[in-house]
Amino acid sequence: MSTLDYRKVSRASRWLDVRRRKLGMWAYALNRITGIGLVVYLYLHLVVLSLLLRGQAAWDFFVTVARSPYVLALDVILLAGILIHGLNGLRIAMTGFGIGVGAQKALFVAVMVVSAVTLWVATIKIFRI
Amino acid sequence: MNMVKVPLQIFRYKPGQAPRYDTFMVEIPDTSHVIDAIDTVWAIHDRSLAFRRACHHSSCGSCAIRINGVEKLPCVTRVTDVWGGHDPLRLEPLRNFPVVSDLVVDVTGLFQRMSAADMSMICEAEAFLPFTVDTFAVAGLDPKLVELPENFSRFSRFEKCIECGICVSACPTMAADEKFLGPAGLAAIHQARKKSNDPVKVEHLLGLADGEHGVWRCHSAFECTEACPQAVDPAGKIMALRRELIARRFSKMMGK
Amino acid sequence: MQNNGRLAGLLSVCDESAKKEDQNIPPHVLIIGAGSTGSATAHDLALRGLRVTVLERGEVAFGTTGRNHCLLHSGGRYCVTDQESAIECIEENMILRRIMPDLLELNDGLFVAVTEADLAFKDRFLQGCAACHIPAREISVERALAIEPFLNPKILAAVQVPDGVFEPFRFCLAFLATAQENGTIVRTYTEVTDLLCVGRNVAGVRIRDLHTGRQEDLQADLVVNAAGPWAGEIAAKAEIVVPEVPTAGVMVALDCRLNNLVLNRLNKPSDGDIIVPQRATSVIGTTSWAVENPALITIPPEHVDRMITQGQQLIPAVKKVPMRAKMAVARPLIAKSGVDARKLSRTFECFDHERDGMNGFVTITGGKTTTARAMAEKVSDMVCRKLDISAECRTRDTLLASYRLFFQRTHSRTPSSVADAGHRSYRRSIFNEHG
Amino acid sequence: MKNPFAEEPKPTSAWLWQVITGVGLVILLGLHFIANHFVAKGGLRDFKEVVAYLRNPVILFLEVLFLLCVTTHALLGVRAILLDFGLSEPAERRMDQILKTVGFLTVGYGLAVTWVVIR
Repeated sequence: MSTLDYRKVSRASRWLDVRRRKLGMWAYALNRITGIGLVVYLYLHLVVLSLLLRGQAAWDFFVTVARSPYVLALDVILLAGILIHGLNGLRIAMTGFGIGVGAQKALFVAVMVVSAVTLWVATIKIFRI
Repeated sequence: MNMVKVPLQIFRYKPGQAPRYDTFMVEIPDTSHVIDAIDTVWAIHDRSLAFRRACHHSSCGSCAIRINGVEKLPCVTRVTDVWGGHDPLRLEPLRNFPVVSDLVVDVTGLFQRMSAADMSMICEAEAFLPFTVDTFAVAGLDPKLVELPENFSRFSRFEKCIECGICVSACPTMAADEKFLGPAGLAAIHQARKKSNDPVKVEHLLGLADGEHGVWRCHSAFECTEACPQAVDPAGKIMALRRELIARRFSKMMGK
Repeated sequence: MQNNGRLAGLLSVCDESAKKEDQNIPPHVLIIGAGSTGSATAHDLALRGLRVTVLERGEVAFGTTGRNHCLLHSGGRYCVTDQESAIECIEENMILRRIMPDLLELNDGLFVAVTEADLAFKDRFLQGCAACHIPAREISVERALAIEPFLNPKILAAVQVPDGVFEPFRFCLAFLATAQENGTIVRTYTEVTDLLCVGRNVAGVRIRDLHTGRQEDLQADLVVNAAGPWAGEIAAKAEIVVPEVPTAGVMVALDCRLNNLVLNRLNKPSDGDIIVPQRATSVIGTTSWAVENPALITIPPEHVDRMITQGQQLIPAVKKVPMRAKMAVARPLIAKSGVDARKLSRTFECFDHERDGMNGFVTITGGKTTTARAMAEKVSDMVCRKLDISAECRTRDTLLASYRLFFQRTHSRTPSSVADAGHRSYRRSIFNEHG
Repeated sequence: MKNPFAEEPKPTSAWLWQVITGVGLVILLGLHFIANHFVAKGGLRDFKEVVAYLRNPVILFLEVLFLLCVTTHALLGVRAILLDFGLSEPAERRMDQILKTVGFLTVGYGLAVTWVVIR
């Protein structure tokens, strides 16, 4: 009997489909998106560090560029990603050890609130420097 | 009894043909459940509509489908609770199963997973009512401890899990990984492990869950627990298994 | 009935059956209906070594069986009014405990007296139980209230009997999975559109596969009509009348479980006098009225209300609990002229249509899911007699296979190739409008 | 038909390592952030400061640990995403090899840069 196996339609992207799904699914999708972003950043960061190999002038030039408000704005986005991924990661680790499983949604809300507050404080600090 | 006219948009697939959606207008009492609407389509409009049903009261688990994209048991879902009153009510088969025909999916994979856990359908019941404390709270009733009758050593119960496949359909990891044991399968392993006193069997059950496609594959989206119509809490069971497996690994490392 | 115009096809069908006899292949029996009767019959005949094919237009337990009350009868319910049924029930109850131990919730049942009239019925009830060999014993009211905290505290007496609870879908799956193990082919979503008759002999059936829409003729040495309330519709295709009264009953499932044991009113069966616990629900039943079309029963709201009011007599908390589901289905009762639907016997009957002048065709109807195995035994005895086969019934002691094997065996029957047919196009397709 | 789910699979520790490195990262990244971007004047160290900073053995140890954690965590994460493409067994094995190689190269590169700087 031939069957329709429409898993193959959107196999690898199913995790992104949060339509009509609950908070836990949003947390999962958000964690992946930030995760992918951070991997990309990690390698960019490593490439940038190669400037250290080119000596003082190259690195110090980069430092000036990095202090421009545009780059600082990108830093805020980066920080947002790190906060969400990091704190949500702690939530996943906790639940994985059987801690707070019943409160996973509340934990996610807490993660987002803490992230938002920290980001706000950090943003002010970043732009004051 | 007020009658309402409800448009149903039903996923149709027959082997060898392209899938499509058919729209039917059914007239049903406003107190109907979604399964009654599907029954009406079958009885009046189209006998070739393939769907499952049996108990009509959330006990057999056969009728599970997606209603407007969300996994539900149509037998206990009132039409008025899911239908906005204008747009057609969209009925589709469960995801993450091969579709055999229309709303009927091949649940072989699910049943194999349940068999692997060797979970029996009958369990020992706690000697108190109720089955779910929450519903009792809603009704304002007290759960009471029950004295077992003289000739009883225990009460028996059917398991909470009705093997409907809703958690499998809701699970984002299940969508990607065909080999994943899945929420139902892992919850079954947990349940069988809880029932068993035999250390060899417990070891085997934990071993089943301890693989790349076992408990570690879960991405903690908690969709299974959200969707489960029987409060089985598969995600909670997966987390409990993780905890036990980690504890076991550490105690082995400590040389026990 | 098809007599003309299809002779060529039928002749080849007959040739085939003649050939089979030559090669000493066991006869082929077609069973119409995969409810409890059809499933148990398939199991029985397969054990006796026959080739069996089960045809069902929906899923297993799609009709009456699926929506039954899930009560594994002790027989107590009928021990005064219908002792024939009661004896069948207690015998089968004990057999099912042996052959499907994993599929029964065995917490017993209580018959409780709520009114003085109920109390006056108690002695007749106990005598009836004794006469039918139903192990019944009276327990004190305090004891009953201790086991069942939500039971009406005003009850006057309670009798404990070996009632139980099963789950109809898996009940059938277990029988069918075992039959499949013994070579039976189960074809669900396969509608019988016609009986193929050669002279005064049913030689096969014409079917439509509802998955593919394809029509097909199947040869049979004998056709068993186990279509429940639709048995009359099937028999009519051979111009045979089955005296059936499809009689509907309403059941109401509550949003939580209020009882441990099955609770019955200690009286003659009447509306809303039983509450069967199942999984997370308690199911109140039932009413009884004759219906025209068993495929589409509209639930009369007053019947639902009656369930709720009557249910409160047993468990007052019923009114506090929200309703989870309500369902109605037609029982295939056997008609007796001038008898009211509630009073019709719940026993079963086996019709050999040879007496209607049509050979190779039998109907099994009536009965209850609890007695499905006994019905299967009786019809299988008749089938074997008619096919001149001597084989004993072995279903009394054969442990059933796991119901979980059913879908695996059904879907792997034909080699499956996973098709992606038009998986992209379905999103764009134009919706076909109907009715 | 054999039940493909009835056999015990090979145990895996990937998830556990993901959690261990993840928790490590939260701590180390916190330190990294504070030390490099909040304590440092102007949010970034200039070349001389970087060299001086990395020559502190405690800092060096923490930064190397950070490099190991972040690489492991990132690549295990990438692996989890890749697994969702429903890879075949050989493809899975090849993926593991590739990711391991990438991991070693990344760590090697990071160590090399550090070595050149503090030399």
